[in-house]
Amino acid sequence: MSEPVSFLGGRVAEGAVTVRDAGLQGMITLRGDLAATKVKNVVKKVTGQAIPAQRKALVEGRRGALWMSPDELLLLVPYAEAEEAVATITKALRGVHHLAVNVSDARAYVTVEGAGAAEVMAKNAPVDFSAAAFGAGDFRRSRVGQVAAAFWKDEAGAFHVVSFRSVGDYVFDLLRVSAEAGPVGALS
Amino acid sequence: MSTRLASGGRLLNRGRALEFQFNGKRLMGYEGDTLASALLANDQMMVGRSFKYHRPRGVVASGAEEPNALVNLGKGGKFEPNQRTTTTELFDGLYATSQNHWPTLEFDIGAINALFARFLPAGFYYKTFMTPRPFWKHIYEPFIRQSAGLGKAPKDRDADTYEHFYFYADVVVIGGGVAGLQAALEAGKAGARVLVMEQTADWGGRAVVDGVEIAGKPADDWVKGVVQALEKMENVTLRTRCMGAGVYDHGYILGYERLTDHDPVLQGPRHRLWRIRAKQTITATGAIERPLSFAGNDLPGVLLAGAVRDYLVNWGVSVGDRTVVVTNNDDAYRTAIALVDAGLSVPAIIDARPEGAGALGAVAKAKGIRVEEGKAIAKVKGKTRVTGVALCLQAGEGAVIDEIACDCVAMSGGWSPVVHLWSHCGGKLKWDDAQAMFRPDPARAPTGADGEGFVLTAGTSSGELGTTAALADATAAGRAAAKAAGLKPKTGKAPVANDVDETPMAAVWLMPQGAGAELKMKAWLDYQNDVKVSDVQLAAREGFESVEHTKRYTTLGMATDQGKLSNINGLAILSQSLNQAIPQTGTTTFRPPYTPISMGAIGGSARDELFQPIRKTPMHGWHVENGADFEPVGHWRRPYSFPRKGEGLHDAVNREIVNTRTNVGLLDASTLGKLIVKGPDAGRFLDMLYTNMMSNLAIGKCRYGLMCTENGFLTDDGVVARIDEDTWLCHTTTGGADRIHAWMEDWLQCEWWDWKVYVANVTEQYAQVAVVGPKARQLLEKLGGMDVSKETLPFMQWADGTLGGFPVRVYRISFSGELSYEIAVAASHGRAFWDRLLKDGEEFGIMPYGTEGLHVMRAEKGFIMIGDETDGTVIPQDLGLGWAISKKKDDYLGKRAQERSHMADPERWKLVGLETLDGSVIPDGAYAVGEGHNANGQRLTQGRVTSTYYSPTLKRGIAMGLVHRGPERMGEIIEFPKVDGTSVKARIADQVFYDKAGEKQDV
Amino acid sequence: MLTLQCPYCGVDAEETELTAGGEAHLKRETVGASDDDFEGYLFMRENPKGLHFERWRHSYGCGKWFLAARDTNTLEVFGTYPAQSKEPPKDLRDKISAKRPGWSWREFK
Amino acid sequence: MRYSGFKVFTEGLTGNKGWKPVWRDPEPKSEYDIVLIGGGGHGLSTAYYLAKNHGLKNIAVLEKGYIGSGNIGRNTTIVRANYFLPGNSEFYSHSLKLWENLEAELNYNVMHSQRGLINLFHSDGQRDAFARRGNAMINQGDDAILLDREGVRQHLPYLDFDNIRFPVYGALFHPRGGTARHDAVAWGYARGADMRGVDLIQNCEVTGIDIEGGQVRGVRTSRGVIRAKKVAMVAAGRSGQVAAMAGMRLPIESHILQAFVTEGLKPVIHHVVSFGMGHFYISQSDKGGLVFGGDLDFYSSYAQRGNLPMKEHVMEAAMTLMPMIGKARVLRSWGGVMDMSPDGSPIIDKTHIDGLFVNCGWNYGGFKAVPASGWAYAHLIATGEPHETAKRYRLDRFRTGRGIMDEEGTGSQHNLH
Repeated sequence: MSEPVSFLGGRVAEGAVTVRDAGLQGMITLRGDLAATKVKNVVKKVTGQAIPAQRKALVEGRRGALWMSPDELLLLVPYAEAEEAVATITKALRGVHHLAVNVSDARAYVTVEGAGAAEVMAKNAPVDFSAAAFGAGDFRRSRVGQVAAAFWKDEAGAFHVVSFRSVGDYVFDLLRVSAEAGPVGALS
Repeated sequence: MSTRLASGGRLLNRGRALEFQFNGKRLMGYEGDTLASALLANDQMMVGRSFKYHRPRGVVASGAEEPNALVNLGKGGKFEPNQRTTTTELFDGLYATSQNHWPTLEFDIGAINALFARFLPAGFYYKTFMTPRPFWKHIYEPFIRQSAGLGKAPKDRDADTYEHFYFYADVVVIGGGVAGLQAALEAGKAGARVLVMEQTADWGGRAVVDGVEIAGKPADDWVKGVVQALEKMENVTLRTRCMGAGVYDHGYILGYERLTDHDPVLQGPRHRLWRIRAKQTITATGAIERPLSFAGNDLPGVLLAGAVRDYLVNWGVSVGDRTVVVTNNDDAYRTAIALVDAGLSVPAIIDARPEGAGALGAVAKAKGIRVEEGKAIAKVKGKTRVTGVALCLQAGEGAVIDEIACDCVAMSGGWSPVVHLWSHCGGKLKWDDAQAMFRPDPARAPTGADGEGFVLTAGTSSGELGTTAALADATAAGRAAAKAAGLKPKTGKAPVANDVDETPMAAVWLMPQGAGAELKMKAWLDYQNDVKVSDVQLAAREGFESVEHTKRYTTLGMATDQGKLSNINGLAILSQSLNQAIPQTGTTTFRPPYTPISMGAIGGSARDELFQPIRKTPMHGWHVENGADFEPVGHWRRPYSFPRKGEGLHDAVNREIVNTRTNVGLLDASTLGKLIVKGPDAGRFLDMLYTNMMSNLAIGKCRYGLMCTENGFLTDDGVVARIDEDTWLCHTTTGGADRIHAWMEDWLQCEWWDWKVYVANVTEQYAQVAVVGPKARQLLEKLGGMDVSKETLPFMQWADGTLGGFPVRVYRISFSGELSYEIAVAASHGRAFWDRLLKDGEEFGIMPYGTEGLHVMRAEKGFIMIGDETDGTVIPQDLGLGWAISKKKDDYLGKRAQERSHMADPERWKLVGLETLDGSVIPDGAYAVGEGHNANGQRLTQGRVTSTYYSPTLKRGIAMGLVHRGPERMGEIIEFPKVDGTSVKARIADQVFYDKAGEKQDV
Repeated sequence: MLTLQCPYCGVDAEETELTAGGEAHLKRETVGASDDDFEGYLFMRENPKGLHFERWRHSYGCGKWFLAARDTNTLEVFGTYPAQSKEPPKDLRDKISAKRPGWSWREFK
Repeated sequence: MRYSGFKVFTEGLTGNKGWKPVWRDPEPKSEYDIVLIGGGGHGLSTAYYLAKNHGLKNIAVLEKGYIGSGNIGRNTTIVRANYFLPGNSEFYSHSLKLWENLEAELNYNVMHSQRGLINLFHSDGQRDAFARRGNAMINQGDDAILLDREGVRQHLPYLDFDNIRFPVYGALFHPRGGTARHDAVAWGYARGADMRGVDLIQNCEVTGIDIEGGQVRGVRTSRGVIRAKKVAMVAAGRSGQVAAMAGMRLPIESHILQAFVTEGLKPVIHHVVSFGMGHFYISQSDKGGLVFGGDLDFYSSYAQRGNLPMKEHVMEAAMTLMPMIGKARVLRSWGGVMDMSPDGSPIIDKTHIDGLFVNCGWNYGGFKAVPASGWAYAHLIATGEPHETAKRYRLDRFRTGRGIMDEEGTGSQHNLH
């Protein structure tokens, strides 16, 4: 058994806005009735979080729950725990119609940090990133350039961007180029 | 001559002189100049040549409406043609050359066209150049093409970068004149999120040039005050050098920001395209002055009156020592007065109106200016620049009363509101007879997603030419926009300006009124395209009565300025010719962008590797390091083959195949789609999706399945594995992963939403490696960790376990006909697993193979390939796949379509194998010809090749193809013509060329 | 460029986040259907210049399909609603009636 | 009046006073033998060939706007015959032959320019598909040359051949492909039809089709009732609405196809070039503008205007393929309403109503089809029998599955061609 490596292998682009490979992150796609108590309980159990409200992200370090759609969450756990977490969920939801699958390896995960991070995002996604419209804990699935991506903003104002693994380089470079192009001065 | 005055120029920084080049001449200007003002300051009156007649052309305007003064700018990767000098800010080292002439600007052979003008009227080319036919292609057209265009096309790679920016606002204000600023102020005070875009580098627009006083202070001060107030508001964003380029559906606004054009040493993107979503948009885009149509109105030295005033006030440039002003309205008097106040000579104001002007007329006369009322210009004198004008009665036919020497003519035919942005998305116009202008009709605004209007106009762009009226209009617009955006606007009085009483303008479309043919042939409407009054009248006479017809026939308004100066004058002439009112004629359609914008800006950062994403598998790095020859498969890059040093691609493919069939080969199959389908109704669902049964597949087993569209056509195939009681894993083609996933969601969400099924696309969770060949098992046994024997893991089964310490899922499936294991491992371990296989496989002679090897081996086995054997018109029955169509099921997607009469027709082309008699390879895409010809004299065909390769295994060409009644014609020989005129004969045969019994894969 | 509100995630999504899916409320015809009915289901389209009911998918967002009532000429959007609807919801039909009195589309009025 | 260089010269001498109207502006008569609904390219060519090939005179073309105001006036002017499916191949092949004699035929210069069409491909799979197309074209007697990378380089040296995103593998060269001056085609046919006695009636909108006992009787228009023995619909872009007047539904969806043009430049692109990855093609007009065509906006729309996303894709592709082009500027963008049929091929057929005919579903391909469409439609209307070159363009082909011609292999979906 080898050491797992994230697709971006730790790439970092330092600057006024820094784009960084967030490294390996355990991710579980959970589909089911999000209102069901058993679902609530097991989500709490593996992530320590409640069911997030529509378009919200509840994240604490490497654990969290992201609202993907009315019947889908993306659960965050430490990479090494993903398989075990899936087992836990499957066990807990036996008899309840659901789907829980480990997608940790199917994703690339980067962060965009620093003043101006919002503008870097706004150069690539058709979303209102003004502080008033997109605050800490807000979550959105949209495009980054030409590919699907999901992102949320943390308390420090950094953006966390999750895309499919195979387009990790594309997303990273798009954000890097946007960061290097400098600020617009239109979003705080 | 045209010179720089010792003083004046509100935009100039005389402290910073700039050097620039025009046609090799080194010239000086100042910071704050435009290229146009700097050229005029250096007495460079002639700047270019017109499109058709190569007439001398000089600066006529001072802004975005300029049709004449276009130049080639820069060199190499910075070269840019057709740059408007009037909107090009001067910078140190600017390098410009004039366009559309040979050999020189001053002496241009093309000018000979002007002599033949009478033989080149509008649309003449539709009536000639027809015979003899070959002449068109070889003589006429090349000649016409050579004379095409103005600027040279860029040759070098664009050295600049571009970017996009998404922005969301309550109110977007387009235009930073006093009206735009006032509207923004009102919206801003109401708390709206406001974006103000001004296309030039400076705020204030015309008012600051005309010396208006607003709220008791000079316009300049008032503007500074308002801009400061706006800068203080956190909810307001201000941008200069940012043009409102287009208004699109649902409040989508395009902003074109030019970041480095004014100073190329600046770093960063050259242009930024603002993609704005606004609840309300206010266009405060001002108005454009109209030329007057008199003979010789195209000579260098004839400018718009407002432009002459701009050059004087903004840039301290006097375009002429002696300027004759000709007008049909009071505003042009301001130019005369400004010139005289600057100590320059104005020999006369020629006013077409018998009653002349109001208060400004009195001022002019008081300053001793000769005012000729009810008069007109019969013609302008001069060859390459103005030397004088001939005076006549406006009411007459042009009999010359007097001649006045001058070197500049400042003309004004009245003003037209800039309604382009209002109109882009369907805003309607109404004709204002008193001011002879089309103005926006607020009752018929462009409507948005909610069906309500989302564009307002403010100030002169509404048709309010007086400053006080414009400010009142802007105040109302700002408040209305804020209100419509859901905010509460403030109340209070709008600022008031010191307007003077003006006499109404008089519509003057031709000067003099009774001008004859000779004069009309010299009266220009479209300066750049050389469309004259006589051309429009000819079009009308020939029956091109719709304004669109006239435009397309004469090319009026189709030049780079899109008719900003010419459209209204043109359609007025057309209306006169048709004896109908102007609104009856109507306008042509206003299309975005307002002025041309760079393709680079529209493309943004999506260039080269960022043009479209390249999808990479976990082993991509290894492929690159080992010299893979890649081929694009959708957005993926897959190794086609791994040629070694000095080895040809074809040889490499053959080596990989032979080795796989004799030892063991390795294929990166990670791109294959993998979809988890789970739930109590999953089996039932898959039975509908696939043509065969999947619900009865035993846990632990695999089955090959086909999917059709509702049209019955084969769309995808792959191996399905039953994971547990209510979970299946469906493999799709590489291209099919996302498509089939979406297809499943479509049916689950929109048709069978009560079925309990969830789907997840786990394609990229796994690196999938096919270990293929007689020695595959030995290799896996060497890795160890699980039993891969035939007994525990037979053909068409799967198992979980570990190999060499890697957690894996192993499928015993084969697309090559060999003993084959497809092994899925977590993507993050993919590269390590691949490396391990190669290392441990050395002793077995392992070699990776690429997609071409894959294709050849599957063809040797007669397996079909979606996209090769299918093309959107092929049903499974055509491919002999009836065995994969369940007879038990009463329904599946595509079943009903396959019952359509023609689908069961025995006459269809069906799949067979093809063996060339001489062993050669049939060319790709070859057709088999049949007997006879069709109505059009074309040879009939009876089949075509779908896959064709050289088989290193059989050492001959093999192919599959769709042939008319193919399976019934085994052994028949059909003929495939080749491009070189020869043809290949092939025998119809079984499509399985290798291991017909299928023993090798089942060991 | 259109924006449609996704009824599932509440986003006012712009066109580039969406995939258009053609005419809505089609009844699937299958084995046993007459040639007419099958042709009608798979190929014949209302294609009106004006009010239209159509399918959209928030493909770059939550991935859900939804339905929209839209004017194909003015591009006005009267409303969106879940794909799991046999017919346009009453409040939407009332809203349309207020703006387009006497409208009708296939079997709906 | 016959046009010629000599005529232009003599008119020049006499101040161009002698030019007569290109067509009459007649009042509609109360009855015609044949009424064509739609004064676009196809309607005008149909009228022309009805008069010319079949000697029919009593014909009216009803146009709600001005002649040529539909897609003939807003397309990207490409003329080609590079189809490969039986049914399409003979039709477009016939059309190209008609194009090649159109100036002489009409005594009007439509500036048909056979500068060559080059379809680039960027993968092995695409090469195979284009090879198939090329072979089919050669069998049809049309011209096709499969170019390798170097072959492409000789024709299009300005391309970025080593673009890391989509390397150029080669191209299918169709030397007889090219462009024509779109408005001139409408005007030329209009003039020809008018000279042969056809009434071209502009600003005349059809508001209803009168049918009695399964037989068409005429049309109601904004300029009164017009009776007719035969009524032929040929109003691409509005086909659905016109058919609805006869109580018909069609297998058609209307979508917007956009085009853009840059400022005029000196000649730089000497062919029509189409890019294999994504729907995008380019040519340079005789005025110097670079003319681009893109893909559809994938939702139904009748708003004849451009939109941004597609323009963006096209410009990205252009910048990547032709790196020098970034500083050319887009002058104007517009949109046309396309009749999209399930298989991307047109319909020229009778209807279940006697005397009522339909011509629609031209998808992106209408302009190059103008001559053959008019020729075949005229034949059908005059003789009641489908013309040999168009006999597969049946209205019922989706119902039977017979003769579905899906050139792009998208499997019969309206908005995917």
